[in-house]
Amino acid sequence: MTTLLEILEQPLVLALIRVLIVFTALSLIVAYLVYAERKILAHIQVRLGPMRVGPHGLLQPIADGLKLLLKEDIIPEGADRAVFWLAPAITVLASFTAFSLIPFADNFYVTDVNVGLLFVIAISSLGVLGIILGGWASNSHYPLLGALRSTAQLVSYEVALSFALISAILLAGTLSMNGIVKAQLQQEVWFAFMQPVAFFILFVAAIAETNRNPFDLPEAESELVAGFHTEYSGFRFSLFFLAEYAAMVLVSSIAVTLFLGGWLRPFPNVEWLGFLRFAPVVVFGAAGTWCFLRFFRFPTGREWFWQRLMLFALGTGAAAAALGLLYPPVLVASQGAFWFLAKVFLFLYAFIWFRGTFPRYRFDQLMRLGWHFMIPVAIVNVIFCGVGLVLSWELGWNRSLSLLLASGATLLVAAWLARGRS
Amino acid sequence: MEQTPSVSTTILGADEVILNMGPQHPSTHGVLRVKLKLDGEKVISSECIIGYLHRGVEKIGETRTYAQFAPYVDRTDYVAAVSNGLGYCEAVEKLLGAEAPPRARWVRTILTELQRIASHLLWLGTHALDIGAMTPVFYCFREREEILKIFEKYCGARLTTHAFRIGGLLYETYDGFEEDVKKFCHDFLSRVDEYEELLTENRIWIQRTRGVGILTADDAIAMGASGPVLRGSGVKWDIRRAFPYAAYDQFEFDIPVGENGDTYDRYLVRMQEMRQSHRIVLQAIDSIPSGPIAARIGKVLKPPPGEVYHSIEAPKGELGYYIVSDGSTQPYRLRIRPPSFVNLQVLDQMIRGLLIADVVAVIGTLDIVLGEVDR
Amino acid sequence: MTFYEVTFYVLALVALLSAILVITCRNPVHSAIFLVLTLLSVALIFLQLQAEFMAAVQIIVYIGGIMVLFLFVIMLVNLDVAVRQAPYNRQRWIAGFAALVLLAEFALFIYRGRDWAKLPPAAAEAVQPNTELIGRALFQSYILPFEVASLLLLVAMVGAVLMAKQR
Amino acid sequence: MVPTWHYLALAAALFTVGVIGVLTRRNIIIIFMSLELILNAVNINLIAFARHWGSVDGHIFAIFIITVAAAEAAVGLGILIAFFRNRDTVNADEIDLLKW
Repeated sequence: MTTLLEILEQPLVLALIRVLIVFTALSLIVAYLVYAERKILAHIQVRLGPMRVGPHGLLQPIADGLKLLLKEDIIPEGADRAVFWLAPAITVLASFTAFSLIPFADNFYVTDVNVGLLFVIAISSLGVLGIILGGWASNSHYPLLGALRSTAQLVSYEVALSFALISAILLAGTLSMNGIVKAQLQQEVWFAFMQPVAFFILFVAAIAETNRNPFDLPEAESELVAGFHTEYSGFRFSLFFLAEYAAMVLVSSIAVTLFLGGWLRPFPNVEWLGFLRFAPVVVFGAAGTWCFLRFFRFPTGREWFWQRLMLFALGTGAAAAALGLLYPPVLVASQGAFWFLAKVFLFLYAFIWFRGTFPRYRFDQLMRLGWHFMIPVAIVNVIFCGVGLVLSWELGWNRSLSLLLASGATLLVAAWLARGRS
Repeated sequence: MEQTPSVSTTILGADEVILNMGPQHPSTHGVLRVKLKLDGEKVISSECIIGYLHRGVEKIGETRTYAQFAPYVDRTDYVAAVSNGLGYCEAVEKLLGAEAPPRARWVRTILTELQRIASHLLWLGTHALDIGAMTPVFYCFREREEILKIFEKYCGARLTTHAFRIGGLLYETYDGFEEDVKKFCHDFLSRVDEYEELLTENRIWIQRTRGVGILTADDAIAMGASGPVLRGSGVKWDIRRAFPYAAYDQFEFDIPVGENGDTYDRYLVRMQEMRQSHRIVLQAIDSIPSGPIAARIGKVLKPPPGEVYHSIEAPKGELGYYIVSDGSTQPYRLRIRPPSFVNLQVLDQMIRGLLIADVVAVIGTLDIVLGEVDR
Repeated sequence: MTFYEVTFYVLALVALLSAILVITCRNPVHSAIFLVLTLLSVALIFLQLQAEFMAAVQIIVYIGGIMVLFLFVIMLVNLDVAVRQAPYNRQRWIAGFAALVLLAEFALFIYRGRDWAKLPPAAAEAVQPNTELIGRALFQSYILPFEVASLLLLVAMVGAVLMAKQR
Repeated sequence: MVPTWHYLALAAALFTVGVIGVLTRRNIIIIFMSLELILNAVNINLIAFARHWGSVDGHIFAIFIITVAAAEAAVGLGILIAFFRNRDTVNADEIDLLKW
């Protein structure tokens, strides 16, 4: 006689449950990431953004999703149907599967392999296949050109990205994602402070990897209309879209895990900053208060009834969450995921912010930046990082000092490489 | 449409490839079609195919009376309708031998300069959008909206204004006109600083525009370029200064010029021009003379037989009207010299040897309006 | 049969079937997709053999690198003509026969070695921690071959650039 | 536990499929892909033996084989592109001249 609890404790079932939770949460995060992007961009651009569906457009992602699902499915004449169908699936699969290796909290991850980071890189590199196949299967010139550009860009910046990751691995001494976070806890410092150059390279390469402005050439609508997914519509398009935003979350998660201490709270070893653990309470409390304030200031009347109701429900929910978080065990359990998501959101905000600020590189400029600047600097950084570590191991130098010296030397090389550029 | 050869040969560089850009391409600013001969992504030569928006405006002019034709000119360069109207009205006035009274000339100057700012704002927004900067277009439209509101209050229309009449103005300025303009001017300079903060020092913007689409001063003159395209190449030529019209001889303003004649210089020139327009408007708004707003020219316009050419400095360059009168109520021949049309012909020279992405930037920097190119 | 064993046979079947499809598809893009599938199954078989590092390397280098390169070249080279031509060459029957002889040889040798294969394999923990062991072996016992391999890659890179360069 | 000879059988089958591909197909690209199949079959063998004897030397060999495969693909495809540019074909049996 097996009880329900025993079934739930089977390793396979447990993994399945975690996969389900991660997948659902991720889908929701991605959907609302699109909403956040539209709202933040709108704010930057003195507009309102979505306001109609739900209070402040909160239901807009759901409406968009429904619309995309119900749209007519168009396959262009002469397209390779099977490949056309396969391509978005590959891309989505690649970007979602990689999340199974990300530690969201101390004890919450789908799996923790001893070569975790390598697998994340491996799985996310599969996404390129979807892009190139999608562009080819459309049987049209603009998508093919977009796909070729996209592939060239992704492959080039993957090199710089991987080299940036290597220096974090050197510091941590492990490839396990959770192990890297724990190494940062042990060494009492986020690796971003030990390896600022690598962090910067990772950040830039991550933007290029996700085809975001200023590296959004594959989708440069003023040149290539919409890049590799020009011919895609409806559900298939939404898959590409989903994959793109999931990839954004993924690279942010990798960067956070490797360089910003993953699920650790800021300064995890400083005792007197312990009050920071109440941050989730504050965030939810603030959200609840805002909802109630909006609720009272919302226009009354029949047509606003549902919107007001929703605001009220949201406010109540947030307030209840804040109160629930005051219960110590819940508070402790929520710490990891809260800080992880908060840091990831910081990254995502930067992505959106850049999109509102920068013009776009030209293709040759992008490639030159990648091959003539990013990759050499990344390689030099790895070399100097190794030198710094050896200095501290063999000669007993202060570890932070030698690493900072290494970063300084890298910066000198970078300045030499960047000379004479406008 | 030509059959475009397969992309594969494009990339392997076996042959030259012809690629059609437009007429529905999002960044050809309307219905321009550019036939590009490419080597890989590099442009070997190009050919502009125009006329998709041809409406026969000049021919229509021969079948309308002078006053009836005035609204038509608004529809050539439809983002700078006020300037078109000014050019046409002054040309007919010259033909009639009449002159608008000072108050009318002052108001015309103010509105035309506001229109120049509005046109440049639209150019800046779309140009930046073509190069991938998404935000400036919204900022620009915010200020352009203020200008269009002033137009709407003044004459009831925002885009195709038909603001002026032959011989002067139809409407007296509305109550609070001066306050509105001053309020706009008060904020405007800081707003221009805001745009420049986003773009002028931006490394990506500089990389995308500096050294791209170079036009030498000699070439610019030889090809008949005018306006910011000419001044960006370093030629200090402005019809407002060379042959003053309206009330321009009364105001102080500088003529900004570029040095290298590249896209970045033309950008800087237009930004400076907005500041100078602001300066002119500020001077004019404080000194609007009182008096009549229209000259007495009678209801039926019958200019004496003869011909006249009158040109003004429209936002995009020299906008000229050549009118031949046979003494009847309708022009015998009416010809518009559109700045966009003439400026467009330097495109081929500017984009040779550049990449496709640069073509988009260069089309943007020429600031063409297809309504004016095709008429 | 345990879950662990079932995965191997499923993966082996997938790898073999898609390998056959690789060499029978007319369209090279389809071949490439099936090759990706084969390589992916092989990577998972590596994983099942406790070779995590090799599995990751297989995916990164083969699928993320070599296959993307293949697809890139397929798209650069205009294959419309090639797809319509006969896919097999004149020697196909002789070649098929020779391959069958080869398969027979393999079968013979595996059959002969069946006693040896019955020896109990080493404990799964012997090759763990995988990455660390590989790293030590690669940078201590095999440092010279490793450096030679890097030289090979350099030469290959220069050669490829020279070959593909226009004129 | 899957017996080691099952891995060898799989490798042998993949190897044969690869050989058939190399010998019978006309398209050079597919011939290259078949070569990758052959190399992969060898890798399976190496890794299976490495597991069998509990040593990572097989992994090291597999790494070198992957290196060679990468180099081969890069050079081979480079030659292919050069060839296609000059002769406009990718058929192996049309490459029968020592010069062009």
